[in-house]
Amino acid sequence: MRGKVAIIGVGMIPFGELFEMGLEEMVQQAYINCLNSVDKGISTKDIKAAWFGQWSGGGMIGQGALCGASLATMIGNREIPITRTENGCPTGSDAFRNACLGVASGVYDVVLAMGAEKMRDKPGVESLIAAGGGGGGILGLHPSWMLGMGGPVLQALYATRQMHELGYTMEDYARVAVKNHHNGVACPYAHYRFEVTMERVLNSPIVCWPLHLLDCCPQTDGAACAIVCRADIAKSFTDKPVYVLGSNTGLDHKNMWDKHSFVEMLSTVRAARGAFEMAGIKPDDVDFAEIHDCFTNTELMNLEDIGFCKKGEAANLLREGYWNRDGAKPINPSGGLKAHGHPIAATGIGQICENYWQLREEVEPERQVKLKNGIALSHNVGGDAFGVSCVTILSRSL
Amino acid sequence: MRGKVAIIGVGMIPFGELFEMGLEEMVQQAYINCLNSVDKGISTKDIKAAWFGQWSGGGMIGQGALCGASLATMIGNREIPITRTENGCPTGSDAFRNACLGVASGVYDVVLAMGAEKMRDKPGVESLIAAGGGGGGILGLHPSWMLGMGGPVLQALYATRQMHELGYTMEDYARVAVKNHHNGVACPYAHYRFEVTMERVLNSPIVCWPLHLLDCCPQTDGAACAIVCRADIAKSFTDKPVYVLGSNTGLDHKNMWDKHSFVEMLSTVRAARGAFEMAGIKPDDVDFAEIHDCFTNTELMNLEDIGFCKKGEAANLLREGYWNRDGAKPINPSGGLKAHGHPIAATGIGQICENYWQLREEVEPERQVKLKNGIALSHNVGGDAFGVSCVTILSRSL
Amino acid sequence: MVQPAPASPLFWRFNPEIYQRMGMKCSDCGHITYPRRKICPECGSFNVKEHQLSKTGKVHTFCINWTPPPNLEPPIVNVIVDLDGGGRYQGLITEVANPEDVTIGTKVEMVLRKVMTDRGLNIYGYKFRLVEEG
Amino acid sequence: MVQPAPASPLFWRFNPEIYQRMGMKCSDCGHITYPRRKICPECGSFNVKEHQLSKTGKVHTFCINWTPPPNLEPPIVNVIVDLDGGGRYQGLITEVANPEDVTIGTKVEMVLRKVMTDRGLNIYGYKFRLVEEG
Ligand SMILES: [Zn+2]
Ligand SMILES: [Zn+2]
Repeated sequence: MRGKVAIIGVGMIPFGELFEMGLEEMVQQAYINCLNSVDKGISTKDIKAAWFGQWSGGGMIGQGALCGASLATMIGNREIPITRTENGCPTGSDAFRNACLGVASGVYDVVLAMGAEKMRDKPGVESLIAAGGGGGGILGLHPSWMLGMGGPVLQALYATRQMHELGYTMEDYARVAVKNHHNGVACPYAHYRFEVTMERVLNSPIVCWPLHLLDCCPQTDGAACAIVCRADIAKSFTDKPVYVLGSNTGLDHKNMWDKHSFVEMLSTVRAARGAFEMAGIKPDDVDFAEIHDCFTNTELMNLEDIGFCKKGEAANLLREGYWNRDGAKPINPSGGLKAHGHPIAATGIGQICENYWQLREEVEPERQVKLKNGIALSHNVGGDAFGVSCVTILSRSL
Repeated sequence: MRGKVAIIGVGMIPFGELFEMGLEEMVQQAYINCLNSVDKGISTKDIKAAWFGQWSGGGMIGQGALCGASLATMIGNREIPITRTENGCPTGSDAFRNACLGVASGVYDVVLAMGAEKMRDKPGVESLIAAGGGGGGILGLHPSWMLGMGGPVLQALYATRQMHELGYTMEDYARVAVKNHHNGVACPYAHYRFEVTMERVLNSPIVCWPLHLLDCCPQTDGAACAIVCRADIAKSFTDKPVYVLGSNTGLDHKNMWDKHSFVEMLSTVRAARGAFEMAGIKPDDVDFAEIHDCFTNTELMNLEDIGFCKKGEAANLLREGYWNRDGAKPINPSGGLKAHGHPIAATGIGQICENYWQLREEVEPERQVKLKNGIALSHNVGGDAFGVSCVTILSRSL
Repeated sequence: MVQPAPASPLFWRFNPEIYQRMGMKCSDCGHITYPRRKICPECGSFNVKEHQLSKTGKVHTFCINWTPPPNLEPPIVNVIVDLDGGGRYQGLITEVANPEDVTIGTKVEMVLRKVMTDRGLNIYGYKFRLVEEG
Repeated sequence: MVQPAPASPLFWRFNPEIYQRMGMKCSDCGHITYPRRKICPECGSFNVKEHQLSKTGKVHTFCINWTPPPNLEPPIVNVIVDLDGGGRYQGLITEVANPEDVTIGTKVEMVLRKVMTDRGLNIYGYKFRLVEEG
């Protein structure tokens, strides 16, 4: 894929509790922003195919049966093929990956990847239940096996074991929240734009021990999209295209009880390994990254699984400021899922928007990270038992 | 895409009311059958990526959140990327299209397209309701607009207008059922293997006037898959690969009230036009086809929209035996959705299995169609308001 | 089926669409539809404006549903209506003794009716009633 | 959440899995898991056979859920258990007065309990009880 695909425009809407907007309006505003972002201009007719990342299928709002025609109707373009993809929390970045494959195939020159999710039309608990946290039936399994499961539980089972095997503490987890909230304050697209202190995180209610409420990302509405095209025609749309060096999806067991370890996610390990191989680079070559911090402990695990540091080192490096926005390897300058929000299918493409802007040095000076190689990485992990991960590597040069 | 992609193996399980099998077992049996079908042998490790077509996301059986990891766990291969796609009734054929793009991209040499659906774990009415036929909320719309809608209603609104504009009759519709049930008797994979007479169709209960119960396809469990690879390496797996000449998805409005016509589906028109263009052939070049006869009137509309005859001619040609298995252009030699069954995401790939076997002249002599050009077409239409269609064109030579 | 509760934001957002029959018209291609949106679904134009949908029209196509979802008494008559002044509308016929009175071209008008109940709350919307020809 | 009724085929199919704790073991890689299937999820081998899962084991990891779904009284303790004889099992702790009594390495055993009710029907399955050390 390396050398074949470039991003020429991106669009996002500020994430948040968007009670006044339906899924359609969110998608349309992100799409309009995206078309307008293309430096030398683009028309709807230039887009030859699209991939629509959408996770819940509308379970949250009765929007069942979302499909290609749904996006076609929203963007007013029925002349192109559109596939709806779903792949857990990495749904957006996997839709982006499929869009890149579409371009690399030679069949479509210019395509759209769209991700959107409406999480907040239902109250939090009911919304988590709609998503399958409630127990029986989910995953086609017997309720006896699934009773009382759900996002925070799945992640807390890892967090406990990280504490046991790696010596991590609840303070280490809280420090991730402190860093990412600090970053989010400077991001106008972020859902939560307030600082938190370690005390505040540790004094917030326990959701699922060892995780506090402020260890968890919020439930957020949002939409984000990107236009990708053949690398060799990218300059006709912008003088500053961003190239896709690698885009890979990695998998692991869909059941928790099949996992070989609870301090490592093989889905992330595999996604990263394949993406680095595709890109022909090493973790050290990456300037900064957007990482899937759905829970604070997850960020520490991901940094190790991607290969940014050794297993068990992420918390120490955090204490030393290594992952800070002005540190050696800035992680989640956008605020991450923790502060920027996590509208499932929009999340991964939102990260790509952020990395596009950062690589083009277009964000607020306070938020802008320092570029060395001009290479950025983004990462998601989720799906049944965190069995799906996507890693996307972008570069401002080829 | 033409010239780049070939099918080297397919696998299906007999469709039906498979109460004794879960989704996982259906998928595993289809996969084992598929691996075994590769003439010169293949190992799981040869497969480098997969696309998992799955429509309901498990709404029928509480299997929410099906994703790439689900298929990875089922087939015991977590070393590859897998995307779950959903695109209404064409979900399977659109997953196949994405698999072909994956191969054409040059990133993956050999990939799997899997489609599977569990429709029968819930009783029929409840199952249709689970799928959104129940009214409010579906499609993110107000119940005032959607009350009393559902599959048969949507199609009956077309059937009435076909009768009005084209002079079609309920007898014409019944004749489609008679033909396809006759074909299904000879197909060991078909759900319904019994003949029906025109009288029996017309005397069956009215589901939604003008459609009788025997105008409707059944609700069926099933799974089907295909392995596709680079055309230039296909002969290392089989001496008789089947080549993908064209694979295209066409779209239309997702809301019924936006349609320009109720005797034509622009989704099918667009899917077919693009697929023929990609393949560099005309409708006349096609020897036989598997067509989406979810309801009998739909088959007549599709034949016209694909371009096999002019608008309004399909019923006359049916009376003349033109579409019979031994006619000039055999349509649905497998029995079609009407007799073979319609396990949503398995349906499109099931058609591709049938066309693969027919082109390789491997089916029972009674069911085998006569080949001239060695070119077969398959077609689905569905999704919100029949806004999604897929057309796949296969050939035994390049 | 998962569906939004009557008090959910979706219902609040759609209030003008439902009760004032507020739709949109494309200034470029003339397409009329609902609900309102920023982009014309027909031609992709961003040049769209609010459009008041008419209450009256003629049946474009219909069917008679003998197997409706629970809580609806068969037969129900589903219609697609060509609205006077443009646009099409989807709905149910109400207050018809004989479904055979409905055919293509039949004149109808919208009347506000209870369309369903959910968790004890009534949900209102428009249905179509046959217009007596004078 | 859409879920299968207690009388649905899914429940019938899983009866041996649940009540007899019937799992599978891979003859090639030795992986032990449940439910039974035709292909080993760990290595892809078709060479698998039925395997009787043990009732006893040790806690591999756990968490204490203070915000469980409706109908469960917090706190509930979720565990992943390393079963004696191989394989891991996922479930809930029952009959523990103090959640702090559960930790990594704690010995537990399965006991049949009502795990939920659905439309008036009880659904049974195994939960884990702490084993008194003698
Ligand atoms: Zn327009
Ligand atoms: Zn094994």
